[in-house]
Amino acid sequence: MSTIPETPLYDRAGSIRGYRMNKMAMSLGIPANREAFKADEAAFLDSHGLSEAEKTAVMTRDWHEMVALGGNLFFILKISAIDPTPMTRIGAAQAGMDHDLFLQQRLGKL
Amino acid sequence: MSTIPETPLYDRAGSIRGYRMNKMAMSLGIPANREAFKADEAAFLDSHGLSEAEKTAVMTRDWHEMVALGGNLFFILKISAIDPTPMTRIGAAQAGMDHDLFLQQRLGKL
Amino acid sequence: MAKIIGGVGTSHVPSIGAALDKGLADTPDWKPFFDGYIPGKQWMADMKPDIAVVIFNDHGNSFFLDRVPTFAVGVAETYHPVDEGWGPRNVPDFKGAQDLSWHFVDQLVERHFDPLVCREIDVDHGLQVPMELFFGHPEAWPVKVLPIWVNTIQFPIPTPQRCWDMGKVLRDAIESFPGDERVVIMGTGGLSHQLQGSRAGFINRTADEAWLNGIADNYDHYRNMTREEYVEEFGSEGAELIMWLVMRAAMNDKVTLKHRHYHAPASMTGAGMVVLENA
Amino acid sequence: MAKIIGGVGTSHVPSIGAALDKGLADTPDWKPFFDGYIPGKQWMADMKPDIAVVIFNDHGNSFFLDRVPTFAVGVAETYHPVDEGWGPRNVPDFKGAQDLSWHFVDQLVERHFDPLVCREIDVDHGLQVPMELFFGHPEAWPVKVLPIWVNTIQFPIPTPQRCWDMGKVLRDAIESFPGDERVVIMGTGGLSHQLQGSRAGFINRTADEAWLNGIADNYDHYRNMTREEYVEEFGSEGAELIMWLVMRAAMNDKVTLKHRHYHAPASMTGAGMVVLENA
Ligand SMILES: [Fe+3]
Ligand SMILES: [Fe+3]
Repeated sequence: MSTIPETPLYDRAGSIRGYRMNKMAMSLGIPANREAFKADEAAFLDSHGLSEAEKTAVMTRDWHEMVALGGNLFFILKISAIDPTPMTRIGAAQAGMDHDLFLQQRLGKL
Repeated sequence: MSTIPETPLYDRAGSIRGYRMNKMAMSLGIPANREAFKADEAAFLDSHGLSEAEKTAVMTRDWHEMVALGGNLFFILKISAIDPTPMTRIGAAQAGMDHDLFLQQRLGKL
Repeated sequence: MAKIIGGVGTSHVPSIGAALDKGLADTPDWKPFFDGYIPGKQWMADMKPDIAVVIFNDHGNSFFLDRVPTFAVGVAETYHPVDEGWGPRNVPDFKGAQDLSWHFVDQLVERHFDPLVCREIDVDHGLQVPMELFFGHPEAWPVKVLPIWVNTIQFPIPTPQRCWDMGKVLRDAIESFPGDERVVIMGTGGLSHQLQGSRAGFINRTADEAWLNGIADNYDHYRNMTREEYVEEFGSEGAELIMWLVMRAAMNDKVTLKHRHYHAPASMTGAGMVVLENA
Repeated sequence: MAKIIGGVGTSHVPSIGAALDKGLADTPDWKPFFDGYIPGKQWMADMKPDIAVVIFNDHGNSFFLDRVPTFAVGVAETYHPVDEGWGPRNVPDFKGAQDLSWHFVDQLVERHFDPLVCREIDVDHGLQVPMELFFGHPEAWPVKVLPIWVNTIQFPIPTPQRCWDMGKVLRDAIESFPGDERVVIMGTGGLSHQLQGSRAGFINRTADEAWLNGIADNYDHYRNMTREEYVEEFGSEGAELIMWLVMRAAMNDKVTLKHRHYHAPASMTGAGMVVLENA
C-alpha cells in the first residue's frame, strides 16, 4: 500500500494480529487494571489471551517487538506509563538505535 | 422541526432530558442488570439517578409517560421484556387508546 | 472480480424472530407472512451467494445514544447475536467477509464517506431476521456477512440521497474486489410503522404497496423524497426504508422484479420483500 | 449569527502537558517552546471568544480500535479530561457548546457527512494541550468547546480534501447559528513526527517551516496532497496536520498571518502554531 519504510499505519494485517495486545494495553487506562497488571503481569496478560511471544515482548518492555507484533504505539504507551519510560527511548528502540545516537541523528539534539 | 404530530424522532430536547432513563433501560441488555432490576426496582432506578417522575413512570410501566419524559422506545422495550408486554399494548398506550380499539382502528385487525 | 447476483429488500421486524422462536410460524396470524417468503428463500438457495451485504439499523442494542454513528461498517471476523433483553436467541454466529469489508471501508473513505469502522460488535434482529427469512435456520450460515449500520434512531438520520450514494460505492467496491465471490445485497427495514408518539400504530398499506411495486423502476421518486416525507408517509420507524435505497443503488438502472410479497400487520408493521436481479 | 473571530493551528504533543504538570516550562528544553506561544495567548485574551471549536484526533484514549470513527462530533454538556494511563491531569472540565454542536451535526448530515455523534465522551491531550497553550490554566475555561475528532490512527484516515470540505460546512454552520457568540477555530496536531516503525524520530524541519509559512496563502498545495504524501513529508503521526485544513477551510480565502512560531524537537515532534484572521 505504500513504499514508506516500516510505517505501521499501513500494516493492516499487523493491526489485526495485534488486536488483543492493543486491547490489553487500552485497558490500562483504568486504574484498577494498572494495579492488576503491576500485581501479576503474567496473569494479567493471560487473562487478555496474549500469546507467549506477545507476553514476552510486553514483560521485557521490548517496544520494537511489541510494534512488530502489531502493537499500536498509542496503546503501547500505556504500558510505558507503568514504569515511566521516556518517549525518546521508545523511539530509539523502534529505530534500532542507541538512545544518544537517536537523539543526535534523528532529533538533532546534543 | 416538523408538523408530524407527536413523533419523538424530532424531539431533541426530550431525548436529552430522557438520557438517564434510556441509559438505565439500555443496561437491561445485560442479564445481571435484569436480575438487579427485578430484585429491587427502586434501588436499581436510584442507582441510575432517575428522577421521581421517571421512577414512577418506569415502576408503573406507564409506556406513554416514559416516552413523554424522553424515553426512546427502543430502549424502553427492554423494560417490557422484564414482565413481557406485547408491543401492541405499548402502541395502544402511546396512542392513548383501548387495546382492542387500537388493534381494530390502527392495525385493521379483528 | 466479485459479482453482485441480486438485491433483496425485506422487513426485519423483531416479532418475526420471536414468532420463529415460539413456533408460531404456522399460526393463522403468521402463516401468510412466512408463506410469502418461500419463493425468496428458494431464489436464494438457487443463487448460492458466498457473501451477504446486509444494510440495517441497530435498535438500541449494539449502539447506545452515547455514540451514534451515521454509518457503521463491520470488519469483524465474527458477529454474535446480541442479547436484546430477552436473553440470547438460538441463532448461529455470523462469519464476517473481512477482506471485502476492509476493501469497502477503503473505498468509502476514498470517496468521502465517513464510516465508523467496527472490529468488535454484535448484531441485533435488524440483521438476524433477514438472514432467517432468506436462509432459514441452518447449523451454520452458508454465507459470510458484511454488515452496514445506518442510523435511523436519532435525528439527524442520513438523507435518502446519501444512502443512494453509498450504494454506488458499495457496487464499485464489490466489482473491484479481487476474487470470484457471489454477493447478494440485502436492504432491510420497514415497511410502514410507527412505534412511539400519539401516531403509534400508523400503517400505510397504500404507500407500502406502491413502494414494493415502485422500488425496481420508480426509484428516482424515492431517492428524491425528503426524510420528513419518509416519516410522514411510512411513519417514524418506517423511515427505515431509506436503507433499501443502498441496495437499489448498487443494482443496475434496469432490474427485474423476481419476487414480491406484502403482509400487514406483522405485529405493528407493514411487512414484506422484493427480490431484484440486474436486467 | 455567530461569528468566526479567527483560526489557530497548533501542536498538541502530550509532553507539553507533562512539562506543564512537572513545572518544566522554564527549563532550557521547554522555555523557547512556551515563549513562542505568548503572543498567541495574548491574541486569544484580546479576542475574547465564547466558543472554541477544537479539531483533533484521539490517541487511543476515548476510542479503541474496536470502533474507529472517521469523524466524530461532541454534543455533550461536559467533557472530562481522560485518564491516559498516568492518572487524571489537574485540568478543569470542558463545558460543551451543545446547541452549536447539534446545529453543526444537523448541517453535516444534511451536507452528506456521516459523523459519529457523541453525547458522553472524555477528551485527551489532543484537546487539552491546545486549550492550555492558548488559555493557560484558569479555574474554569473562559470558552465552551465544540470538539471534532478526526481519525488519524487507523488506515484509512480521511483525505485532506475531505477535511477541507468539513471546514466549509463548519463555517456555514457557525455563520447560520442564531446567536452572537464569538467562535475561534483551533486545528491541532503535528507538526512532523513519527513514533513507530524504523523511521521513528523522523522530523522534517524544512517541511514544517514551509507549512507554517504556507498554510495562510498556499493552502491549495496542502489540500491537494495525498494522504501518502502527508505521511512521507511529515511522518505517519505528522499526517495529523490534515486537521489544520478543517480550520483553514473555515476561514476566508484571504487571511492575515498574525502570529507564527516553530520549535523542534518538542519531545520527538516538530511543534508550533499559527494565528490567522480573516482579511
Ligand atoms: Fe427496524
Ligand atoms: Fe496527536
